[in-house]
Amino acid sequence: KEGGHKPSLILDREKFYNKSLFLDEIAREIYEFAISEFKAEKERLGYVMVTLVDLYAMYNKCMRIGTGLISPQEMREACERFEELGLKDLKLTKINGRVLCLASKNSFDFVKTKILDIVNESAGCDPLLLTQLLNRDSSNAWTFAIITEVLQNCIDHGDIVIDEQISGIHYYRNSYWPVAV
Amino acid sequence: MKRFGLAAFDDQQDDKEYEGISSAVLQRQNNELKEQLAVFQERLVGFAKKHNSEIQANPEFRSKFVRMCLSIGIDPLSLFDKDKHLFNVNDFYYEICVKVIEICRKTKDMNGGVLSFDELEKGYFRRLNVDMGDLEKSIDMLQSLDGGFEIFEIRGKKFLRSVPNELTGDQTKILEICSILGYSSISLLHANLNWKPFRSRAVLNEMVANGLLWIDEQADAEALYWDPSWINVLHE
Amino acid sequence: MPMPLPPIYSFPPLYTRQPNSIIRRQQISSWMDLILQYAKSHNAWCMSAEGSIVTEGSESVQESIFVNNEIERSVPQVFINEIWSTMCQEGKAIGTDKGKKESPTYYILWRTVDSWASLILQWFESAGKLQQVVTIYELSQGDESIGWEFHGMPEPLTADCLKPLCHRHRATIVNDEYGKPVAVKVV
Amino acid sequence: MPMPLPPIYSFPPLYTRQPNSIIRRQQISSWMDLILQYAKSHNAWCMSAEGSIVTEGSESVQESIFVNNEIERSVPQVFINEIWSTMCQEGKAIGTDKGKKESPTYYILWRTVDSWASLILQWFESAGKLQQVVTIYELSQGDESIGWEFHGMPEPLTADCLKPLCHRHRATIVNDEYGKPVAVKVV
Repeated sequence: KEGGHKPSLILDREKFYNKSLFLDEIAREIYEFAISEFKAEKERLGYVMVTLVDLYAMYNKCMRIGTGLISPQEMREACERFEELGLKDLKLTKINGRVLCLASKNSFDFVKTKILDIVNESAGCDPLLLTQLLNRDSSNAWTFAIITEVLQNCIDHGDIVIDEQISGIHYYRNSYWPVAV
Repeated sequence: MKRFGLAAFDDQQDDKEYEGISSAVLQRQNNELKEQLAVFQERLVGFAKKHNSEIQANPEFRSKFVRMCLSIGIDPLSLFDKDKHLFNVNDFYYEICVKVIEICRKTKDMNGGVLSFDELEKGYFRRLNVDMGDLEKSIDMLQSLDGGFEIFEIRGKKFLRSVPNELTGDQTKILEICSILGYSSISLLHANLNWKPFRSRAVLNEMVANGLLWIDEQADAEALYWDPSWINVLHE
Repeated sequence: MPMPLPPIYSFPPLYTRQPNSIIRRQQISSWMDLILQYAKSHNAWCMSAEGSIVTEGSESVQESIFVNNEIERSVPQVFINEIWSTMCQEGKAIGTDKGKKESPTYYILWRTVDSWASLILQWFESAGKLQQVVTIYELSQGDESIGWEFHGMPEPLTADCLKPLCHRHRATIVNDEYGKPVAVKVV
Repeated sequence: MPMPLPPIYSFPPLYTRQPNSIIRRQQISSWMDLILQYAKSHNAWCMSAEGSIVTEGSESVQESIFVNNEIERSVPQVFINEIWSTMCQEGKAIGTDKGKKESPTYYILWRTVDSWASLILQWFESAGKLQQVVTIYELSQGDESIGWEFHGMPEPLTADCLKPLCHRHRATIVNDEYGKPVAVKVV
């Protein structure tokens, strides 16, 4: 089927002499999967950023059903090998010191700038509107996870302040209380 | 149409895919045929379990078989037993990992990103023969992905939080009250914690704002603030 | 046999319009699912704004999906209107011409109009009715469609579900002297 | 005429306790400025915990500075308490003895106690009242202090503002039989 991913080869753990070779092969597959999966986003938004948790679910569901899933630990170790395998367009980064993401270069600043721009233009927007504005065509579950983390970062750094109403949380640029660096 | 990839991650897409396949394959989706599909699904699951070792021996067939099962709406988790899995034993747990991630993402608007292990087990995994121990083991495995998924306990019950909102001490106390009857209210908080109404109101409203509680305004005396994790528990 | 409604139907806050907009969106979507499932499992094509099933001819006062006696909760009319309006926007319900302005009735689309159109097309093909003029009555109420999911569909709704076929130039609708669709020819 | 409050008063996040503690400190300081400005421009010495001006004798229900009807926002009581407690810590407000425990009232110090003390000392000097016993009532409410910024200051607050002069041995306070300050002699 056009556009669909199909495992080109069945990566069977038992077929590999050692774990390291298996992880190398998996790493290549994950990398390719992520590149092609987020191609449209990369073109439209200019960056790729997905939490490793979401990628884990997507990759296993799309590529490994029927061929044996990989473990969370394997996922992480495989992604840690990208650089040494010469896979350089995506790398692991941690947001807020807590959430591991696979991302293209400078993507964090990119998303953050976009979110700050949106909050500037639509002062008082909520996460719903923010997700819609940032991702006009589709609002996938995985973008939401990134957006909430970036918003949290903006709050922690004092770029954004909140207006909490029972109707939800509304975001504003922090225009009154400068943060002394 | 994208059959796998992101589409497969989205619940609604899943349904459409399922609908598409069933209307093509079965033409008319009336109840009788649905029953037949259910029987077919059941037989396939039985077949998988019975011929476990044969399927396991042939990777090519194994892969096609599992994908076929998936495409007619069989949850891969129901195909195998914990210790009789087609792949290595741990695949069972990895499948739970994937499902937990999906459930967290799908239900975040409903529960503000907080799910009780009870709800996970009762609402999603019991019918797949996954017990609390399996669930806990899988969620522990998930930790190595550093997804910001955090486990916390309230009155000995475990909860999973999948959004960055750290609960405050007051919010946790309210969830404690909720864990008894499913809801909390200004008078319950006064009776149990001796909180003044203004304090209770502030914390309750804050939790509604964060999507953690739903309001019920049709109770007799006062508004009740419900923990959405009781949606599945209520039905017990 | 009607399927039991899912657990959320017994969740008391479902009947209060939630102030948090994200929760409310979820809540409305839960209501839409409930209505679709309810209508489908009761084989009901049409419901009143108050939430009860409307059957051709009979004006019986029936139980409403929006009233849950078991937990003593009911959805306020203002919120019900919001739910219907979202359903219409999302193509999951269509307002009928019947019913008073104050109390409209709705056709419930547990399949999308496009999906009904495809199913009707399949019937034309497998019943060998292509190239013939078939009355809408015959199509939806006639013996030949018994066993098909669209059998029993009200005629005005059937006409609506034929529209996608007209757009694809697969169907031509024949109207009577008052402009009311009465028959169709599928090619 | 009371001055209009600055633009920040219409900024919705002002009414939500900010989660970032560095920002929150500044937010509280914005609130303190607003309260001081509000009190000063309304010539109010005393405010209730709820944020309305308390005038001697009258127990009128007034608008609260913490409620902004124009943008439909209000500060939750929990956060209001935090603001008052910071104000007291920083010497910009003093809790009065009046008011119930649940709903205290505060004297608002748009000048510091030391600054009031200096001003009062100036009055003693320029009014030629040194070396005389002057009642606190006369000092704060009497005709001779009209035109001075402390004119109208509640007596208990006036007594508080005399304390720095006592410490500097410039003033001696005379108490009545119940220990309540009633008069002062400045040297």
